[in-house]
Amino acid sequence: MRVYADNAATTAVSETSLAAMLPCFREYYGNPSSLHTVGQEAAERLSLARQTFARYLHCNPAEITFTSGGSEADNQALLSAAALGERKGKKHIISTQFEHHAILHTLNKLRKNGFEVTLLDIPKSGVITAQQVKDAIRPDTCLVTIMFANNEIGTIQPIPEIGKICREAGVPFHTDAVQAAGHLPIDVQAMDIGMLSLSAHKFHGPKGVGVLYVRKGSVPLVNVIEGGAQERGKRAGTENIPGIVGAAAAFKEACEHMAENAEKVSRLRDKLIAELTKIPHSILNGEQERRLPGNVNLCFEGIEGESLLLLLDQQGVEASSGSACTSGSLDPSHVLLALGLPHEVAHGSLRLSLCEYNTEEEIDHIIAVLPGIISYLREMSPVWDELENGQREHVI
Amino acid sequence: MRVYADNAATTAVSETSLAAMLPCFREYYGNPSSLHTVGQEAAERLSLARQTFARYLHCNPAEITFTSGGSEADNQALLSAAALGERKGKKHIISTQFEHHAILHTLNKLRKNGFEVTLLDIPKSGVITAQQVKDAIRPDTCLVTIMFANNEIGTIQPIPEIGKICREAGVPFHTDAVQAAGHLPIDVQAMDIGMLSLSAHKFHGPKGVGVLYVRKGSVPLVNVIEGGAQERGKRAGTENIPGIVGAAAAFKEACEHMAENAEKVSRLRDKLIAELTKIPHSILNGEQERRLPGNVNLCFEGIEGESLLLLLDQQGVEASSGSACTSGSLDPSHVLLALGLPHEVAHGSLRLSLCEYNTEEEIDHIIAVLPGIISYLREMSPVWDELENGQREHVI
Amino acid sequence: MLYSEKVMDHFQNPRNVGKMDDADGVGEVGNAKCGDIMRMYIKVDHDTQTITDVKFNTFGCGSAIATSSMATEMIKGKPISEALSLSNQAVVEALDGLPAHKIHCSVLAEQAVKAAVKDYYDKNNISYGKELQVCDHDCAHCAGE
Amino acid sequence: MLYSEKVMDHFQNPRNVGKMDDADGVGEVGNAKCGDIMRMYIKVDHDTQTITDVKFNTFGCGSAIATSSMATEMIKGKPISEALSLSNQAVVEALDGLPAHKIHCSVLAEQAVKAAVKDYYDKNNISYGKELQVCDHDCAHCAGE
Ligand SMILES: Cc1ncc(COP(=O)(O)O)c(C=O)c1O
Ligand SMILES: Cc1ncc(COP(=O)(O)O)c(C=O)c1O
Repeated sequence: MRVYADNAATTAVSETSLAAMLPCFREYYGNPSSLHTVGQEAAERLSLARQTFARYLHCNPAEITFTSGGSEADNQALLSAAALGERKGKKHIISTQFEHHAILHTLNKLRKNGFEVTLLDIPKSGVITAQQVKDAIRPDTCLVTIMFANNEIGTIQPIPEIGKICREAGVPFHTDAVQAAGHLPIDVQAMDIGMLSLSAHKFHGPKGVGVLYVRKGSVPLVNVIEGGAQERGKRAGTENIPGIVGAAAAFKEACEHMAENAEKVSRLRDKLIAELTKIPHSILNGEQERRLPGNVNLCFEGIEGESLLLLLDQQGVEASSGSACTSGSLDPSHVLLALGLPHEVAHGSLRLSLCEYNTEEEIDHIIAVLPGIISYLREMSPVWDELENGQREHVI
Repeated sequence: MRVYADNAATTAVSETSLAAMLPCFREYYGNPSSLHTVGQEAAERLSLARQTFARYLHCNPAEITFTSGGSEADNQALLSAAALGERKGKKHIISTQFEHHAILHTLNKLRKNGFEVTLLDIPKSGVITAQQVKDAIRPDTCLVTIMFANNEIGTIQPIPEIGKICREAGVPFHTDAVQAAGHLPIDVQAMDIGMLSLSAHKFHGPKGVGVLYVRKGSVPLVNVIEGGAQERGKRAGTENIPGIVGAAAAFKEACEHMAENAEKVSRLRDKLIAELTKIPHSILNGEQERRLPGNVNLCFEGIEGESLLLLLDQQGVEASSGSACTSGSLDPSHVLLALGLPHEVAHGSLRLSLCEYNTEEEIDHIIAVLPGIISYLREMSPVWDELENGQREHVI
Repeated sequence: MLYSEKVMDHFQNPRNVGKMDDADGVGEVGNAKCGDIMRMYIKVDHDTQTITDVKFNTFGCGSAIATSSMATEMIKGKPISEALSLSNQAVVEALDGLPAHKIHCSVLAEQAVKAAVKDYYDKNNISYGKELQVCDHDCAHCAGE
Repeated sequence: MLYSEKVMDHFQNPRNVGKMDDADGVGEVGNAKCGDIMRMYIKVDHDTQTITDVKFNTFGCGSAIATSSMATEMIKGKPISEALSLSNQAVVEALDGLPAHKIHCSVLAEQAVKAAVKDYYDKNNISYGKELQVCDHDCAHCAGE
């Protein structure tokens, strides 16, 4: 049995999304900037896709910009808000310790350009409070950027409350909703969200398509990519029509089945959490309540994440670790460290991220194989030996 | 009959390319950063795609960076060379009047950051000389960026000669090969090309995939998009695996059939040129010899391009104009103006761009319908009236 | 589609296209540099001050031709006073809208009508106010809707 | 695949894994903060100065486990002098390569062997040179291949 439990990394494209894309490759393949029929057919599809995103985000189609993914959308949102801030002499930005690197690295870039960045601490729950944001706002704050839900531990942030505070303070508010979009209800108006990023491949759409929503009349976009006049001149490059069309179809599908999917997936999630936390010296990272329906993130003391993943894969379970093992970094996850976990525990993390394609049998399979693997690795681990001998103290 | 003659704007995805993409949507859909099987299968495909581009460009796979398209590749190439130049105190860039806006607008951005830009004049032939580049190089020149072939008039620039001059002068040389790649032989080593951009949708690959080649040890890339460690940390964002795989398949196909395609397409092109230039007061823009196999670009005095395109479309011919009509600009093509055409003539341009899918019958159809449309529009045109009356002088 | 069906209809089947040798007034606006020139011919019934016939010649894009065509339809058979009150918005509405960057074409059509009337007034020594000072063939002005 | 078949084999079927209660020398290198700890146990024939048995315990990634396993195989039954000349490159080669950012694991394996020998020398009052000064559990040092 093979179980794909890495849906936070990326998802399989849905049949609906693929079916929407297919005619765009060889039939409606035109360039939407072209005047002729095949070009205008593409333009029409582009416009319909924009309307779809606008409908389900509760905004205006003209407020939607298509990008090449969540990272580009995040970059453009931050650079645009910073440019506006700079013009107004405001160079302070508020974010959190556990944002995605698309945010954190862009903030580093801005720091080099003289911006001051406040990264809010993460409580053990994995959920920051609106009060933390309120306390951090200063007269020179030009942007608050807080992720909607965390990609590693799945905790959901109090976005409407933060939105309200930012609105009252007159500070632009961006949220990286890459993990939330298609999984949690989003209403940019009701939630006072001024800018929002999402990425299609996280909800069964294609890779390489993102959306940046920016409330009209708020932050003028600056180009990340200069060139042609696509996307009202704000994002150059021939539009990826098949991708954009597939993204819209996937978003529509995800939004329309959101409630039932969430119910099914969170039931599977809760079963996993209940069974896996029975393993001694294991812990669920972040609270269980305000959590993405599909996210399970655990640490197991005495073992290291990568070897766990490789053995799980051998048993047919495809999961990921909090640590950036494969990216060439030796550091454990900045998210788990921000939660206050010690390095050695943060190294032993496991993220299982589910979607509506997962079945009860698959969950049972994970529950069946995981404890044995943990025991095997602990058996081999000098750290576990020390923990058991009392030479080292248990932390969890 | 419908004739698609706008292949310089974008192309239909080839069957080969689509077939290569299909299994990546729902079967090999993993994130190449993931350790597990489905992730590593994606990583494998990514690596094979990189090898394909390296093989046909004659470089090393590690010198290939995948981007979201030609525009992003152009932006990143220029910003990277400029950053290196800045560190060395060199802030002069050489380019041409008739580059794509992805280049020209990025150069404008650099101008605002204190760079000085020399835009070489375009001779009537549409082909600059290597001597022009040589004469423009200064001790503080940090980049020469000259397009391989022009997107509007299809003229091919003396890239190996320019490459040699740049190598001898020790100046990084970038070429925007978006129109050339897959259509003309490219050997970055033999041609002394230090950086090169291409875009898959111009050779029957998917939209939204570009490649930036940079010679190892020359210009260190700066990120246009910050975030994860994809593409050796130089281009963040989950890789668009289906797109990249489809791009590689299309590039392989195009390179392997290059000679036969070029022969077929240039024969069709030459027939079009021969027949259409029989229309009185018409002119071929740019010389016929050093020209992309598929490019025909004509001006017809006394008429305006957009109405010509609309009427052609009605007759089943999908073409484009030099002018940026649909992009919201009222200005005629900067390329045709750079060639020295007066504004009113530049407004009357028509670009027919062919590919190997076009047939002799299609060409005959164009030849059959075009003259009638020109006459009809001239009949209606006060400018033509003045030309005929002698109140205005013929320029072509 | 970029253009409404109405625009496409007037572009593909322009009404009143052609020259008029015995016109009472001829107006030309726009310039070739901008990419749009409209020339409008009117025939006027001197007693009733009514435009009895109208023709146009246009060098320009699809919407330039369509707005010319629509404008001629809207003033044909109408008193000059009514023709002079034709606004570019009215032309745009009659065409079921135009893309934002094509609105200037409708301005040109409005001005072409005014220029033709002005020419008729000039030829017949009829005085008029400065509202008839139309496009001076200055590109920035024409395009600056 | 990220790892060669050899690495996967040694990861999935590690040789000489386990503890050794009557070891003549025990070495531990790396630290949990870095994410890799190797502990190596050796049994030595005092007369021939030969490593007659070896065991390891490792906390770490796939390549940490595989390099530990491979290193034990490479020194088992060998004279100490030969074990001391085991280089991390030799371990990498024996495994048909490692990804660039995993090379540090092979360094750790080389150091674990040295640490075990040092421990044996210390316990038996055998003197040695400074080439046996191994990893001082300093993260930057461990990773700084
Ligand atoms: C010469 C040239 N450069 C750059 C581009 C931009 O490529 P893309 O639209 O894939 O970003 C194009 C085509 O649009 C082009 O023709
Ligand atoms: C929270 C978050 N932000 C941004 C991104 C980046 O999205 P993409 O990989 O589509 O650029 C991701 C996923 O990789 C994410 O999880």
